[in-house]
Amino acid sequence: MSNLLTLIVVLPLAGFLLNGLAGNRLGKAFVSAVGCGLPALSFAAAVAAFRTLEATGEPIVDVVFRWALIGDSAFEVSFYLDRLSAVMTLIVTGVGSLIHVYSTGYMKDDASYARYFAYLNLFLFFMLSLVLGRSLLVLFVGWEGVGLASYLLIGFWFEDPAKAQAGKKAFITNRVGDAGFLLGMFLIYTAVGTLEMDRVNAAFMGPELPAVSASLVGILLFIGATGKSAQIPLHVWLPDAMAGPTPVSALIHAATMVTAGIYLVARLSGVYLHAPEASEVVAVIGILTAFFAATIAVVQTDIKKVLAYSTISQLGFMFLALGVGAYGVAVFHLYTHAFFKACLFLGAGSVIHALGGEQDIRRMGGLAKRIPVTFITFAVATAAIAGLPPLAGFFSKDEILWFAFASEAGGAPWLWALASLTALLTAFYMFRLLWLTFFGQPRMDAETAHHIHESPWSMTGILVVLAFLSTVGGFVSIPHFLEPMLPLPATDEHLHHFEVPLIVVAVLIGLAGLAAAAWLYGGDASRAARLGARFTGLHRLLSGKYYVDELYEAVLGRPLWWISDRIFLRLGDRALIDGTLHGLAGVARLGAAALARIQTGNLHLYVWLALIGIFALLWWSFGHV
Amino acid sequence: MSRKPFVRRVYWNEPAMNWWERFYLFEILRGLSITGGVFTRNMWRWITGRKGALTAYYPEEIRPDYARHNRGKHILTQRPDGRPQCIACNMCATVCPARCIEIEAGLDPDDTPHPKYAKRFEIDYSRCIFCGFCVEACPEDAIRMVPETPGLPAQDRWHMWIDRDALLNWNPQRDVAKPYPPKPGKGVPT
Amino acid sequence: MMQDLVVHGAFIVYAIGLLMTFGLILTWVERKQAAIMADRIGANRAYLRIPFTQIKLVWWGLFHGLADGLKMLLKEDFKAASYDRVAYAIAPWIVFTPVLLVFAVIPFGGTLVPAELFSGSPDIASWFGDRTYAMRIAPLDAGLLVVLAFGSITVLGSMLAGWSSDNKFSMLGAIRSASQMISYELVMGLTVLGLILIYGTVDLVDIVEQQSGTLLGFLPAWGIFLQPVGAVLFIAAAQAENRRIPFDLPEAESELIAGYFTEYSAMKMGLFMFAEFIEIAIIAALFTTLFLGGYNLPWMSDAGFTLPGGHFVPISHGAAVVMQMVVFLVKVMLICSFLILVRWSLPRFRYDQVLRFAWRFLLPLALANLVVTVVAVWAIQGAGA
Amino acid sequence: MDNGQLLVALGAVLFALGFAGLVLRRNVLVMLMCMELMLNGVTLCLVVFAQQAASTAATVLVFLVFVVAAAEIAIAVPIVLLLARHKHTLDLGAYTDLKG
Amino acid sequence: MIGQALLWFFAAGALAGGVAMLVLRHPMHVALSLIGTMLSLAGIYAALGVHVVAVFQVLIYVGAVMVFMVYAIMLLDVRDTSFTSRYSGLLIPGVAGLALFIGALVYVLRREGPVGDIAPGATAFRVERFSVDFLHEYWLHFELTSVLLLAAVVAAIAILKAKRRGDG
Repeated sequence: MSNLLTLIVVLPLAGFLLNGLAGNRLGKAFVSAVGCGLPALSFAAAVAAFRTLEATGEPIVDVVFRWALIGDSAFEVSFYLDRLSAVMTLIVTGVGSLIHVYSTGYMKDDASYARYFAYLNLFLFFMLSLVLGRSLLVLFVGWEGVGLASYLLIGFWFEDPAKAQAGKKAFITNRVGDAGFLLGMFLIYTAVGTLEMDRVNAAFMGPELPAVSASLVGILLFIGATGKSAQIPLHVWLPDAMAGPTPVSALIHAATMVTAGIYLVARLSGVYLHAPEASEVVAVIGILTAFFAATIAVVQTDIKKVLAYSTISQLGFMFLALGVGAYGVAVFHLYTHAFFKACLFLGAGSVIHALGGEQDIRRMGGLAKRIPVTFITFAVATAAIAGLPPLAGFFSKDEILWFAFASEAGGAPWLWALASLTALLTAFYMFRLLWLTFFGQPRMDAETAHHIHESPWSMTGILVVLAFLSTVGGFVSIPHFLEPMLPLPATDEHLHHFEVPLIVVAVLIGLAGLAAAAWLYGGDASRAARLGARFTGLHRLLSGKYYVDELYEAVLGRPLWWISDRIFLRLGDRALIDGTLHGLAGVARLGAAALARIQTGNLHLYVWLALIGIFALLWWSFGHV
Repeated sequence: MSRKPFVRRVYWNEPAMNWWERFYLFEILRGLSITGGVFTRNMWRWITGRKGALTAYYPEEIRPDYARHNRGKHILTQRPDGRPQCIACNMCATVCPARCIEIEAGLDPDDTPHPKYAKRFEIDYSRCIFCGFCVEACPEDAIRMVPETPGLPAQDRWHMWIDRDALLNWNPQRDVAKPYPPKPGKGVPT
Repeated sequence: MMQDLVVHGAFIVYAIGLLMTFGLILTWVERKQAAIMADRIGANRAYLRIPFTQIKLVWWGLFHGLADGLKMLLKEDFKAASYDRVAYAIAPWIVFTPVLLVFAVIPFGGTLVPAELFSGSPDIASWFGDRTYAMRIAPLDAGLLVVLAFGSITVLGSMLAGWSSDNKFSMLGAIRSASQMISYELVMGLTVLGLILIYGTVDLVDIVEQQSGTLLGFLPAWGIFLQPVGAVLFIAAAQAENRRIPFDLPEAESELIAGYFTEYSAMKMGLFMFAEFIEIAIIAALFTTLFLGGYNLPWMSDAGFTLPGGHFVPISHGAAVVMQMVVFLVKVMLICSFLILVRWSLPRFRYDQVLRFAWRFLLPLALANLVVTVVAVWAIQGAGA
Repeated sequence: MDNGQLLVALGAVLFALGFAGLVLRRNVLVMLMCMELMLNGVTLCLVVFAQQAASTAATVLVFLVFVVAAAEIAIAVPIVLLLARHKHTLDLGAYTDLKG
Repeated sequence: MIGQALLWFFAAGALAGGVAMLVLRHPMHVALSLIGTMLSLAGIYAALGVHVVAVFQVLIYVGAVMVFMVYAIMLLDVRDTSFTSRYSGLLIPGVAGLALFIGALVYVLRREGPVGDIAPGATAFRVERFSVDFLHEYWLHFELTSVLLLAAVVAAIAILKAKRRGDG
């Protein structure tokens, strides 16, 4: 079938339309069938497309229609499947389908069930057009579309103003990044003359470089990526985005949408290969984000916020990999991260579900026996993210560390050091989360404790599947699979003897995190409290998330407020514009007072005046035409 | 002007429709198939020369299964000499709610017991409501109703104006003492 | 030139005769069919007596239509103290005329080749030469649009009638009629749009010709198989356009006496009724043309039948022409019968239901149908092209 | 007088008649209809010119005139209905609220 | 020959309708004569062979615009001075202006000379060509038209809301 790619993209759209238009009338069974069935079909189609791709070895191109014809250049809506987008498509549809199924259990009692699934399907549609779009333009449509879907889903319970606010924040923060993205797109179009990404790559890889600074393009696009993928300085929206339903956080704000930035950079690797400065920026921003987010995560008390900062941190890791030229490795980490982070989020959702909406880990504890399936899967995923062998996270994180250390395209020991420290922190806060949630004494009130129950099979089943994938996912070597199109950077020959020790160090780091968490939180809570008391300042700084929100408020918000109030409103609007207008109006009023005699309000007279005007026109035309 | 939005009243016994029925189209098709089925069945009978209808082809065809106590026709009873028993007292005409009986009295001095007789006795069947009051009212048992159906449909209304002779001739009751004529199909006449 | 005139004159005579006959017969068919559906005998009293004999031609009451017409014609033209004599007088004609005119663009037969028809007499054959005529009156390339355009004029007639009668019931009927017809015209236009997309033309002859042949090898290539939803919507909208049950709100007897023509009598009222019955025939003809392949029979072409086995049975041109006309007529009659079936099966809507039905059910459905058609046509005709 | 001239003249006269109606009549609805008449005159001229030039551009213009007329009426008539409901008159002389 | 006669016939009809619009008193009669004019114009277009325009003339002008107009007249049964006194106070100057206007137009027409005969059935007005051109070359106009219609819809709804508020 020739239109397989279109089918992949359109199926969720059909789901959106069906559920959005008819969902409320046709009942939950219908909504569930459509909402889960169509993404599953889409996944099947993606598998079929992937098989075709592997069979032929040629990228599949599916031209849907010609969008616009401007001058000589045609903008087509077309889809493009190579190994990179195939991996992404499989992740998006596969994990997406799983989370849809999970949602049937999680959202069972929600009043807006159909709307939820409609939005979710809409998100899948946009995400797939982002991933499969051949042209940057289609990608941009998907890019904005996932932003929209994300906005809708974060503010899903829009009756709560805080949640609606969070949606707005995500939307607006993303706009900042989009400005950079658009500028980069314009630059590419003026320089290369096409927006189709394979051609752009080819142009940059070709013998003569386009007459544009690849670094500038790279940095502008990266600004877009920081917005979508929550990197410093645009990371502030993601923690707030946890206001949405938990499966949404798992799908959009952990597994798929936030990785769009990674995908963009990897997809345009041709540009970044020629932009060492941009790559450096990417790497530095990535590692900084990873580190700072990890430190914040250490002190968070909201189960979803911990995971959110962990997501930011992991995305930073991916950008680090991208920055040192290991694009395939970044995608590899993206892939494993999708599994274990989805599993963690869904596990967190299961915990929240069990506790009837409680999200504060200080009021959890001792859940391991009560909800065993959730606990086991959560633990597996935690181990995976902490990088314990042989789980998925170990392989990908280890490769990132290795390339950060040894890559010739920007690797440096300090990157490795900082990354390792981050990894340690990661292990620590994840196990802290595990301990606080599942071990120790129950700290919730009796009423809640009484109602704790394991989630339905539609939720736990998904957890098991995802935990299994996070266990074995690391054995699929994505970097080698992607090697033909995303070659790994050369590594420094002199450092090769460090490879094995580094792995050992990495494992040790993971175990150290585990040990530290066990030591601090394993016994009574006093140790952690004492530690917190000793470093009060640091603790406050971290709990305040480095006061970035406040900083933005102070640096951006207030000045803007001041400027718009003083300069635009008082000076510009009231004094200049209004003054001019009032002056003009005064003049007009004087003139009008004179002309008011004609303004009798009698329309007939006006028509007469028009008639005279026509005569004048005719008269003039006799003379001149 | 105050606008009160129209609120449909919900009745306690209102049947709840499921979405299939609400969708309307298929239910319409079902209804059409029912009526269409009746149509084709009757049409087929009609084409094959049978009667494609339940209704009687009145007046050419009269239902055989009228109720036993149906009284659809008036008769005037006769004396043994064949003259009507009616004494033109006008009681029936007075009591008639439809005012459809017209009687013109005549005087026959020869007949001393019954000097007054009906010269004209006419019933307008286009107005008669078959209430039977005339029979009740008659002091002489001169008018009765019999279990038959009158051949009412006519080309014009004057054909529905039954005069005395017709009333006597339909199935004149000769003997007053005898009961009503035997019911149709009920064995030998007594 | 002369030949064209002759042929078209013949067509016009045929068409007008056809429509008038339909108008007369349908008044009887409607009652008779209602009777048969309701297990009754129905209209069977009117007869024609052959003069000077006692032979009565009853013919199942076929002459009821004639009797009705005569009654209408001979009745006193009772003129109400109308609000506006001019509007009162022309309103029935504004309703009646466009209905007749619509038939001008509907093809009622295949291609006529007079020379071949008169091959017996060489004079006539040579006079006609090699001219061919598509069997419809007005060769317009905008046929479908003409139908819609004339359909929109009839609203004016009912509005004028209702307004000029100076009668509350008439006025209410006129308002109902106007809003109803405007609403359903929209639905009809949108429905037909899907068909236009599929056939790529608005010329009715083209549309019919594209419906010859078969789909998937066994189905006749009729519009109803390509646009089943469209067909249902079209027939619903057309029934509403025609203001018949279940959409007969403008003339609902139990509420408005006779709606916008309450104050009309005799032949003026007859014109309204006649227009209504002719419109049934027109709707049926239109439906036949758009959705039932017009004069096409499966496996039949101008030259003869091609049976599924590949066996070919040739027929003469005259026979083909007659057969096509008969096929068209039979289809029209069947659809008329169906329309009457609908009329006698469904109860009347409430007024608000009628409009809600149009705007909140049929219109979205028509739009959805259109979208689906667009996508399907686009998918089938190939994306890139 | 050839056909073209006849029709252009007819269009011009219709335009003039419409204008005269606009100037002379008192009834707002009638004035609106006179505006329609003016538009019709313009359309006629446009069609004639389009037919001569055999250009689609003029056809498109004709079509646009149709659309403009429809849109105009769709707004003008409700306004008139509102005005009439407000003032209980259709006489233009009564609508002098915009007096300067 | 027949075409020529039809043209003259319809032209006369249109003119008569136009004149009647000036003279008739009741708006409904004016509307009827306007409908007559429009139908005559449609006849002219049909006689010229521009069927599309003829059809649209009927469909849009008669079928939509005038139906709406008649609807308004039907609903507004106001009897006021506009019925009793037909013309505004400026009748005589108005007629003079009309005469002047027509004179000027005729003068221009004569000065410019013959417009040239027109061939019936030019291809510019075939449905197919028209629609293809409209959607390919003039798609911007098409979109602008839809914007205009959207604006009209919004305006109509706004007016409707104003009415509701006024009533409330």
